Amino acid sequence: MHAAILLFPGTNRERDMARALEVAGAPAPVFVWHRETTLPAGLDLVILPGGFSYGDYLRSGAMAARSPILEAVRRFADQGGMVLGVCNGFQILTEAGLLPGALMRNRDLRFICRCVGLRVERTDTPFTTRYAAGAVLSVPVAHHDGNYTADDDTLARLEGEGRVAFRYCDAAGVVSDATNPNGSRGNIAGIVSENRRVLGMMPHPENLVEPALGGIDGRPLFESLLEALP
Amino acid sequence: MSAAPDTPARPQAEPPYTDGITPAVVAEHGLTPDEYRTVVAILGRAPNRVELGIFSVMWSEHCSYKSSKKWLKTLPTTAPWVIQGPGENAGVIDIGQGLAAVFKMESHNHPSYIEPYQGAATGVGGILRDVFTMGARPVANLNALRFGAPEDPRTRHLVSGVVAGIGGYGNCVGVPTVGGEVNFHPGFNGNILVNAMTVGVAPADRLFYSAAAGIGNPVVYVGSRTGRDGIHGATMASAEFSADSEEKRPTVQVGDPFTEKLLIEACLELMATDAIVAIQDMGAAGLTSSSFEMASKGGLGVELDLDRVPMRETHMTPYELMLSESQERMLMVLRPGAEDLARAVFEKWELEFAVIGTLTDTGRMVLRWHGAVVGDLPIDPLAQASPEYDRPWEPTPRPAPADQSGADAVAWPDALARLIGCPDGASKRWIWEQYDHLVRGNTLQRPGGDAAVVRLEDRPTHALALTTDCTPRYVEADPVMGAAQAVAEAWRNLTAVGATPLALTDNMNFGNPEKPAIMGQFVGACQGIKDACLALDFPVVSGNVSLYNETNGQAIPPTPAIGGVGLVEIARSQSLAFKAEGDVVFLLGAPDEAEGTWLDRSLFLREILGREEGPPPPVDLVMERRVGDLVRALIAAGEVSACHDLSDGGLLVGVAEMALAGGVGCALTLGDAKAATLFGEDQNRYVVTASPAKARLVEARARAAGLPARRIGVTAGTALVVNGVEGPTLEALRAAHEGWLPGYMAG
Amino acid sequence: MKAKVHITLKPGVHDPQGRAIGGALSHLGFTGITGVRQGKVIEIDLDETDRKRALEAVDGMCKALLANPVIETYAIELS
Amino acid sequence: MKAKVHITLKPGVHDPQGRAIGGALSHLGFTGITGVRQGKVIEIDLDETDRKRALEAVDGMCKALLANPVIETYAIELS
Ligand SMILES: Nc1ncnc2c1ncn2[C@@H]1O[C@H](COP(=O)(O)OP(=O)(O)O)[C@@H](O)[C@H]1O
Ligand SMILES: [Mg+2]
Repeated sequence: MHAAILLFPGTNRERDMARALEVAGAPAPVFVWHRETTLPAGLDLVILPGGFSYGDYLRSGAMAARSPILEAVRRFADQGGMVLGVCNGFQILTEAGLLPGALMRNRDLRFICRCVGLRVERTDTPFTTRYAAGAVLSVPVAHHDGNYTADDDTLARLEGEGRVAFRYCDAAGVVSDATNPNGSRGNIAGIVSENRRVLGMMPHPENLVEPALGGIDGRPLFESLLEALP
Repeated sequence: MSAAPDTPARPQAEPPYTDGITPAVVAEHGLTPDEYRTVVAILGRAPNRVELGIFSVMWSEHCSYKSSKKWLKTLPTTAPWVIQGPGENAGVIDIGQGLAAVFKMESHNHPSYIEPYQGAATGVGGILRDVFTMGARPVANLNALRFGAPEDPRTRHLVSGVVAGIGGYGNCVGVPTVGGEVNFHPGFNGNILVNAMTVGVAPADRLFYSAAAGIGNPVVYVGSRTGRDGIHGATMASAEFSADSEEKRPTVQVGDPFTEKLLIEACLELMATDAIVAIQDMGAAGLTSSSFEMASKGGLGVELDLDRVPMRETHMTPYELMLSESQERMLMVLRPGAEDLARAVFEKWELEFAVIGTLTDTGRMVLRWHGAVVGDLPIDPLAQASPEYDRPWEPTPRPAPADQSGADAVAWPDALARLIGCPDGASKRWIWEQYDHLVRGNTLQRPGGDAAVVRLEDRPTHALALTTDCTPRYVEADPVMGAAQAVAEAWRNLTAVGATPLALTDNMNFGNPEKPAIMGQFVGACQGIKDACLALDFPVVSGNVSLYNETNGQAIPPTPAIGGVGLVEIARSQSLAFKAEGDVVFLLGAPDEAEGTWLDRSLFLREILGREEGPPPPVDLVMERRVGDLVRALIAAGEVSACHDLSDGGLLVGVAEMALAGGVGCALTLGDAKAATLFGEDQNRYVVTASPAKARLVEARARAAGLPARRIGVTAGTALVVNGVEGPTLEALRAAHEGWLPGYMAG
Repeated sequence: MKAKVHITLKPGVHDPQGRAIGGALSHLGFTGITGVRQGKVIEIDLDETDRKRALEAVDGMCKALLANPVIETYAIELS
Repeated sequence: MKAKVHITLKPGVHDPQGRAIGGALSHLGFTGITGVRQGKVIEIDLDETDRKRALEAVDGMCKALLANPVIETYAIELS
């Protein structure tokens, strides 16, 4: 597996992501600066990690989505390349139009950092094969703008095509307004592209890959990637 | 070096004035008539406005420590593992394998009262800069907060703004905020305290200091542009609040965490080369104090071309440029010829970079504006003549014992539920969930425990243990004992996770030192800190003093906040949560006569009986150390399954916290169920649990240490039971503990 | 020339900030409020002195960065 | 009645957002920009039909919540 982690000014979870790959047994990723116009050759995974690119000023992810490297990411995705965007990475992917919808300010307007319940909606994406169908995870979120929104048509299409990857739920897997930490429509925590090779998600699987950190519920995501991209 | 005219002469009758300066202007600058005479004597002439402004900030309480210096010097600051004590931007200790921990705590009290979001945010920004200036990557933030009474109409707004500001800044720069403490008390109604602490890690052989070196070397400005932010912030931070100061709002500084994040990365990138000779952040008093300190520490002079300073606004004056407190700026001395390398790094990170001056051998600070000299001051005499006062002080009278009548009339289950749900006893989850406490992926113990535990990236078998502590009600009653208690509690919190406490930073928050009673509190607190540091081998390596925390003559309760740092081997650490049913519960360090005895000044006395009376619990520092050493040995040997120190609320509150964290109840068998036994705040006590198989090992180790290990119960069920009487369920306790703060903030 | 770009959420897009402000206002005792929406204004100082060219330029900025067409609409005002 | 509250940073108050937007625009190739500031607009729908009373009410809201007098100024527009 050849992975690249993109760096924007204000990215801050790039090391966490690199360590998660390492813990899962993947080779060390390369880091790519946002001003680059091409991706390294032979890549099979591009990761947009969490952070506050450009301080989240104007709109989260807006300025990063217009950086030169995003054109290269778009071409890479068009050719079937795999892309993972977590938190700010998800925001950048929606701002760049690589995934539909938008991430708005959390419903109660406060930043939230805590473990949330997450139901795995699909295990037939290259990001989730190592999870059991319907598995309920406990994974941290750490965001101010994680409130997923899309218009009704887009939402209907996402649901109809089975492109919701993760939903916020309780420990028993029940999805309800009470288990929605940020007001996201449909309790959506993560979605995939039409070809299921681009995943955007707000929670941080990379922060829960070692027992010492409080759990390993995030690890199967990276193991799935390793399986898909041997 | 100092020429004859610079030698301070004896004060004259009426000093000369120039440049429109009058005695009123001098007073506005916070200088006394005597201090102004000294200025004139040092210069051999009247100062112009720029020079007056410089003296004013350099001699402000905030920069000169003129009231506190004499006493701060008495604090113990050395140990074999101390690399750098007080005097640099932050303290530095050796944490093994070539690594150093760099840390400091700093207040942003007045700005946070005026504009809570920006005040707190820029406080975090400032303390981060103190740490990465030394070459350390910041790895953790903590914060110690004191607010007024919940009923005070401003409190909710202040809590909300301060917490959002701390989170807004720390989250964006990507440094986890892993711990802190919060108190509410009417004594803080007019003056809240916002103390922020940053901890960084650096290679021990690549630390950066502020002493300038190399005559002719370029002086370089990097970071954000200079605007008119917070001009005279440093003098304001040293002035007492009055009713109309809310009107005279100074230009508030707005934090830019995005730029700070870039500045961290750019500085650390350049620090990996050999380009930097010296570096200093522009904190309070901005360009003035940074350039002055660098030159003064290096015994050199400096010339600055102020017109080259990157400016955000038009028509800025030399006076404004020297005094601006715009954030996210640094001053560096570079090795000759390193300008291009440095410029490339800062341009990559899209930050300002400007060569604004050079080092000289004149011992003077010369300021130019488009070629013309607008200020010329001798550095050494100014630094040396910086006032130092031996202010009169009165010891704090020892309070009479409290009236404890009615203590046993309250049923303990009710008292427990109230204590665990009172403002000081309630969970602060609502606060720390607004802080990203996980970023960087090294947070092994999150907020909610005794000390945060943060893994060292470059020594992954080990972690730093971090805590902040102070109990102002103890310090108010007895500054010496109360301050010693704060140090002991920090030491105890580190011990409770299994760490070896190494050093501390302090943040001394007091009222007006010109009042002998307040000065007496400060002197007493220094004494108490000193006693505890010596007894516990726990030196002070950095700190900050915030005086004049008064409104309309009403001073805050004295609050010497202590930030403690320890080192723990991850495999030999412990947390407070009960791990399983059937574990034996031990109490260590309790007095012989009962599990607990001391109700004076306790949380129980205040919250249940409504009395803030009596002396604080005495800290026996010898016993403190013996018990702590035993606890650490028990944890290291893997003989205990949970550990928690006892503080606010005493034994029963501590046990309840362990039960809530683990989701397992507990049945206690105690000598009696009196208030003093259950809620007394006797010091140096810990509760530990052990599996039945290991319980004897605990007893054996305690016996060998000459300390009793009392078996006080067993973990079981889903409620707390004392001597067969069933108390609240965990569910009820959790509702009380977790409910108060969110409920209050929603109100 | 000075341009003001007014950015508002499209009708139908839920507005957490507006909602929260509305809630807070009614909490403070203000009555008779039937809706609150929050938008942005971005003020841009331009060298350009020609209105038409300025309008074109700012419209380009809106499309390229300032507004997110998925959730927002914009209006430009020149002065 | 509809009120629009325009909230802007006081002159001289640092506006990191505006600066960052300006930087991004110039990266995108837009030239001739000499300054960018970001402000807010809050639109409030009111039951009130009397202009004077509406203005008073909204001014009260600005003072109580909407604007931060330490760093912001506001202007009210009714329609
Ligand atoms: N302002 C805060 N920020 C982050 N964590 C906090 C804050 N206040 C309290 N906490 C956390 O809540 C827990 C309990 O705090 P406290 O009651 O002060 O502990 P102790 O009595 O052990 O010193 C600690 O883990 C502490 O770090
Ligand atoms: Mg503790």
